[in-house]
Amino acid sequence: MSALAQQLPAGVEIPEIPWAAISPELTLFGAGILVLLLDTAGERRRSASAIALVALLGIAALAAIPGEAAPVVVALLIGAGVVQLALTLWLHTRPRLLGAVLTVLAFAATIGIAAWQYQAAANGGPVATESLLADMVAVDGVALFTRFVVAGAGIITVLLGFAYLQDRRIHRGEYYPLLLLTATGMTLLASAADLLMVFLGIEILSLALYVMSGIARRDMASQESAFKYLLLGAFSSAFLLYGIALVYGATGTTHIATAGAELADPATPAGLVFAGIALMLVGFAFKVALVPFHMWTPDVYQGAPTPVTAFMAAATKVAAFAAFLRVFTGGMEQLAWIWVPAVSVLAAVTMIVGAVLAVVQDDLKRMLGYSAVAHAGYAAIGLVAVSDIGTGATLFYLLAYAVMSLGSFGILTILERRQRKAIAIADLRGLGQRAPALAAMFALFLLSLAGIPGTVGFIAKFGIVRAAVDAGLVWLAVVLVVSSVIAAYFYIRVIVAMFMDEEPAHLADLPVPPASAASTGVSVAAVAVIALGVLPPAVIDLAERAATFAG
Amino acid sequence: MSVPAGYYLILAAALFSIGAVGVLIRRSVIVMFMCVELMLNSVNLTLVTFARINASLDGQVLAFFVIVVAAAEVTVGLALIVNLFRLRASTDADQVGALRA
Amino acid sequence: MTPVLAQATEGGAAELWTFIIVGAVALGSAFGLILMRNAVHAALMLVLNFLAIAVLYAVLQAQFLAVIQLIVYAGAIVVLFLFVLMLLGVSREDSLTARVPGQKTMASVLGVLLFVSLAAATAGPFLGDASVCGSEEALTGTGDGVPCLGLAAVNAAEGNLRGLGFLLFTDYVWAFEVTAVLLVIAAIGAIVLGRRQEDPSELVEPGSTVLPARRGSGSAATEPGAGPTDADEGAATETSEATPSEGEERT
Amino acid sequence: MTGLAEGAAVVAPAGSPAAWAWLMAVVPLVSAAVLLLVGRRLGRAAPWVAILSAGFSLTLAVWAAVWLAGREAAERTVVHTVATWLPAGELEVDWAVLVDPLAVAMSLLVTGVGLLIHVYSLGYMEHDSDIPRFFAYLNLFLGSMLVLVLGESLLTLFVGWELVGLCSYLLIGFWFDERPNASAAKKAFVINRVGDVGFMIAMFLLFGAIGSLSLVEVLPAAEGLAGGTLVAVGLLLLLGATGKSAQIPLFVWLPDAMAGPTPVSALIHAATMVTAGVYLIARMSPLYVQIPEIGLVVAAVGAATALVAALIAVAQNDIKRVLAYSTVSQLGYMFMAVGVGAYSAGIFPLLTHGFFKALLFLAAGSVMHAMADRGDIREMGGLLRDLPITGGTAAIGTLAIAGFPLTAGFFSKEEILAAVADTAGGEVILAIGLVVALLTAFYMARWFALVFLGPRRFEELDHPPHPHESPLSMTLPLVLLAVASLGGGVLNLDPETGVLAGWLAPSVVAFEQTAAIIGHGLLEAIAIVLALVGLAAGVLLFRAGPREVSASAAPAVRFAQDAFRVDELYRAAIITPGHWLAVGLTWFDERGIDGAVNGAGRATSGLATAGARLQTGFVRSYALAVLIGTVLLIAGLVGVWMAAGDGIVLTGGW
Repeated sequence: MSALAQQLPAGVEIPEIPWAAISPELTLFGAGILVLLLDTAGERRRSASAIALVALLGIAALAAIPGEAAPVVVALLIGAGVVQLALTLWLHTRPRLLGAVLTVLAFAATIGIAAWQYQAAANGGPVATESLLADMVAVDGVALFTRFVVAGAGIITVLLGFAYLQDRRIHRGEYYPLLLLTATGMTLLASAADLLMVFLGIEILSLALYVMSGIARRDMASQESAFKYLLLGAFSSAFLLYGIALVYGATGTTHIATAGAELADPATPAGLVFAGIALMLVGFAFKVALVPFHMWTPDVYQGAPTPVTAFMAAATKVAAFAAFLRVFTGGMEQLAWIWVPAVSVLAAVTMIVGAVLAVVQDDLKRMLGYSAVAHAGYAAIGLVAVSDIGTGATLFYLLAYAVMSLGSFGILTILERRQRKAIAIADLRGLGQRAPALAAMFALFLLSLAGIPGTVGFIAKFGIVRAAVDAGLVWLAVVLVVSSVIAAYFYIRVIVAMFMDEEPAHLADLPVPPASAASTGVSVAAVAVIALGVLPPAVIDLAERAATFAG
Repeated sequence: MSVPAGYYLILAAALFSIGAVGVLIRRSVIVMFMCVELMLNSVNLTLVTFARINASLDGQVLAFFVIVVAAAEVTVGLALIVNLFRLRASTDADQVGALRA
Repeated sequence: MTPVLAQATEGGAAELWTFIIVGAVALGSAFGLILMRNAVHAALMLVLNFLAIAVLYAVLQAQFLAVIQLIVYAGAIVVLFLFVLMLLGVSREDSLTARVPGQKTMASVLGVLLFVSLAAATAGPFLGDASVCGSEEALTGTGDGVPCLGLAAVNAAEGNLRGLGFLLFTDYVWAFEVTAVLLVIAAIGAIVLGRRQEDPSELVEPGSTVLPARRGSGSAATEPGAGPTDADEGAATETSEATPSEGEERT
Repeated sequence: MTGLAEGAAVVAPAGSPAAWAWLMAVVPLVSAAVLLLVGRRLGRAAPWVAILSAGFSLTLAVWAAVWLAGREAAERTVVHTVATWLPAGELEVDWAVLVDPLAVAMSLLVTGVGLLIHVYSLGYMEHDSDIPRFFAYLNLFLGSMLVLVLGESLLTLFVGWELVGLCSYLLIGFWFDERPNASAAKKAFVINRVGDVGFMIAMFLLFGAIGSLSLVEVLPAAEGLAGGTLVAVGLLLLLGATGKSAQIPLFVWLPDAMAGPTPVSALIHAATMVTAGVYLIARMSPLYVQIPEIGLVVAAVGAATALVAALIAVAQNDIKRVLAYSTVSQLGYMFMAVGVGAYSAGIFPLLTHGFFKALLFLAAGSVMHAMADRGDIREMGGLLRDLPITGGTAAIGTLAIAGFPLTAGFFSKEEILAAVADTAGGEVILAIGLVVALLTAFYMARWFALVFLGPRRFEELDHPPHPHESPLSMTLPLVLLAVASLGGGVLNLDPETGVLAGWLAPSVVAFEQTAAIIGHGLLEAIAIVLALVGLAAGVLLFRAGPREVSASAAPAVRFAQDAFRVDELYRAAIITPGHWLAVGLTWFDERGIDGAVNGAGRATSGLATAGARLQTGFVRSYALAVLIGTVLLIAGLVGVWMAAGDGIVLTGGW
């Protein structure tokens, strides 16, 4: 190492690798590769697993050299390796189950690490911020909070998908690695301190999601959704990239905080500033689905396999918003006067259009897709508030939305298994009689999405409204309220179908959905909806303290 | 007489706009993808120009990453198109429109 | 690198002529790309465009990128495009008429608007003689027409390649590592979507249960041995593609 | 001014009923959850769980009332914080209860009537297949209503506000085998949400202006608010109140809500939930006292509603719809009272109306029970003989609502009229009030005569029912409510010195009355005469049975029968355009980008284009939208920059 350093020209420094800070990404990525390897190893899974264990030991030996936390890291790695070997020995004839279990463990480990970092970073106050790895990685509240949500959503997604994928004969070995890799992309995006990392994060998470949307190769709907998502995603990321290029041109850097400060300098050419902001906005607005960049959302949500849709709705949104927040609220705070009006208008239009269009949908996934559009508009209000309160409100909103959407899409996976087709509102008639628990939970999620008090949806909306009022954006709060009244109509429509319509004969013949892993996942979401709705202080506190950006 | 940097930027903007228009007017999904590649390339040209303007190599590094991303995107995109073609026997974007209200 | 290009990088009249010729080629090939009806021709136009851009890279003191552009884009990506075109056998004439009339007009108008705004925004500050390469002095107007070196000094110090290398493995090391994820995904994606035949035994867990389609139709679990076929894959969503070519003939 | 208006709240002493008041709401909520989860396993015990929890709440409410009565008037505003709900920087919202005279009065009504209706349902729902769910909803409602009444912050109040709407929706749709119920339920929910918008926005405005949502902080601060904010908040709260209390323009849901089970109509749509709007305005009295002109708007809304609903009620033939419109009309009366700032005069009929309207509904339920669920009063008649208890108590209810001297309704109505008479500018409202008094007596007498007097018309039906008196569980509540309807007047025999007025004094701020349009004694006499005339006319005209409508009056009667066609009006004015807006937007969103493009060419391309436009879901259209958005965004940012003027210095080539 020192020999290498001597060859470096003056002024070139090799950055220190902060293993602890990037360990969630490493965990997810490593688990992804491991699951992929174990799957492709075929009959030789046991030996492959043993090799992986040896490799882990090697890495552990490497990690043992530097740093104070080395013993912890080494112990964790060795422990993980042993667990993985034991699992392989036990489950080597059931590769999908092995993959699913390892995936859940990896997500759980990510939550654990994030909680540990959170603990280390915050002792009751705001989460401390760090900019690491040559200012590429931001370890701050927004990043840590996003890791929680993404990993939690990952666990529930695995639960939702197992039986569903099995039924549709699309339970492919690559599914779990892709899930882990897209989650890697999300955590990377959320902790990006540099516009380049933002771009790479978006690309990683999107690329994996494109493939996951199209994982049902024989299903035209799935292929179509993947195709639309990919083409439009590539199209919009070209705009984002152009915006990044202009920011680089104007400031000579892509580091978010530095570039943000430079952009606000009056000496910076105005044209570059405006075009750069506008083009980056296009990229982010596309990812979080603000009107008029939302059009892919209903199609992709409808066509993709439902567990994938659930993950997309829950996790992608939070990761994309985390980056959105970091770049705009965090980095370009001083330029708020330029972009706040634009984003406010986008948010307002999004809220109304999303809610209005959802009213006329019959396919439930499509309806929830439009509803996702409306919710993106709500969450964006916290962004334009440009304050810690607003950031906290958006983060909490995204957590709430993740729970609600995982729950409602989870119900749809269960119903789709039962009926073996896409679910329209008419297919829900009489469900309240046939499967009361399921219908009650679905009603709960829908009421929460509608923002009825007692559920997390209400608390989240209230936080947003409070941020808006605080920032003097009362008109946005009013639009939000109007939009949620329109939205109540279509959510209620579903509930009416479930509880107040007679069950048609062809539905009565179907079997009652059995309890499965998916029901567990949905129940967890349901409990969270109530618990966070009635006594949310701890989590709100978490979100508010997470409203910090690494400079 | 040498060339003001702005000329390169104008050329890049032109290529970007042409690419964007191409995505909108072509029906063959493969050509649409090519147009997206053109857009990415024009961004690269912008980055490289700015690298010279700012007298720093960072722009070139960024362009390098963009090339990697573009390659990865093309791989997945073409695999998807091949599979789509197997289902539909067509590469016409206007024939992929079953998902709608 | 040809002597012409090497000279061009020094600035001066050679650079102007290079820019005019190569720029014209780039523009022309770009228009060709979006207007050629034959997809293979379009791909060839794309190669031409990439070559032109590679030349411009060289002029802009990005020698390494120029080479990469040739190898990766012209050499690999476009070949991939052509390969797929040949594989699918769709080299026949492609219609430019949209399903929906007006798309072309609208697209063109928007394209012009986009170009005007982008060009004005980006090029504005860099058009004067002083901003030949937009150095710090040129931007602030202090360095009255001083011949600008741009990256020359940087490239001279370490060489373009070495300089990039140092950057990649120091400041950008994390980004560089992260591209690994991207490439892995690309590989998986190509395999998942491109693989022709599934091995049926891989698809369903032994001993797992599958819901019967109707309550009345026999026992709840299918026998583990009953090999599910690939054809079943789409069964769950058959309805969504019930009438695949509805209205396709109307164009 | 004392009490809440000055923010003089004291913390509840440990062990006092105020410190336990939160259980009043929580126990029924928990019981509801238990019934929903394991109700079916409880079997016949399930209703008793619900009844016991309602009884518990009533006991607690009585204890709280007694305890509060024993304290100094200035110390009767007690707050108890249970837990932190939203810890959010400078705004902290707690789960806290506010125990003050107004809240206690309301909770006595809610728990008292609630308990009686629980008991009544025991008999009424006997044969239903899903009793536990019904009682769970009833308990849920009771708990939510208490959250509304006891909530210490506007947000808690709003939680209750929304939850009672939800319960109402669940209970209206309880019998969902019939389509009208489902659509009535949906209507109730959506219209209530419209009203809630007003509430929510008012809440934001108050929060924005005062920085708190706690009633103890908001109400005293109302004095310092800017005039514009005050007016906006006042009107928005009024909108919220009209939604919940079924006033113009949002009253259309209530008559349809009668599709639900009768005990529900009695509990929710007559006695308790619909009074939430009145309660809200009374609760916010320190705010309305600043803006008497808005108060007059409230009164005008109430008067208009009272008149319209009374006219409609005259022409209705369904046993419950008559009562429903009568409820709307009576609520209008209460709005008149709170509008002119006579809060005790507003709360008083709220209580008495709770008694006699619950009584009338339960009696109607008892009649329907006996008539095998028939509801057309033209097919009834002479039922007094078969249902003596029901008929007798219904007679008391009818007299009370008509304002027959010395009944509870008499005193409450007199107070309202007197209060209006003392208000400057109240002449028209007063006149309407008198007309409504006449109409009320008339349509209630008609209702009673058609149901209980005259020939037994139902014997000529195809399958004549065999009426018999209802079981004790149903008649007992009737008798108790009848006693309350007769004697409820003692609560406030005199508007100034009555028990209720004194009791409520710490909670509400009355307007200063400035005018005297007419002497109180004369007014009283006129009202009595009107009531008697109305009653007599109703009974005499309809004792023999339903009357043929003369040809000249037929259109007017039909118009009234159709509830002035307000539903149709709304459909034409709001729902249909809204639907088309949605359809149009969808069209624009999914195919219209193309459609808008070729709007000009559409005329020529004709059908072919129309067909092509239906081919949607094209990725290229979506890309087009992205591009349009991009260009607009750039233009918009430049616009912002232009608008900002010299916010940024131009450099370079610009």
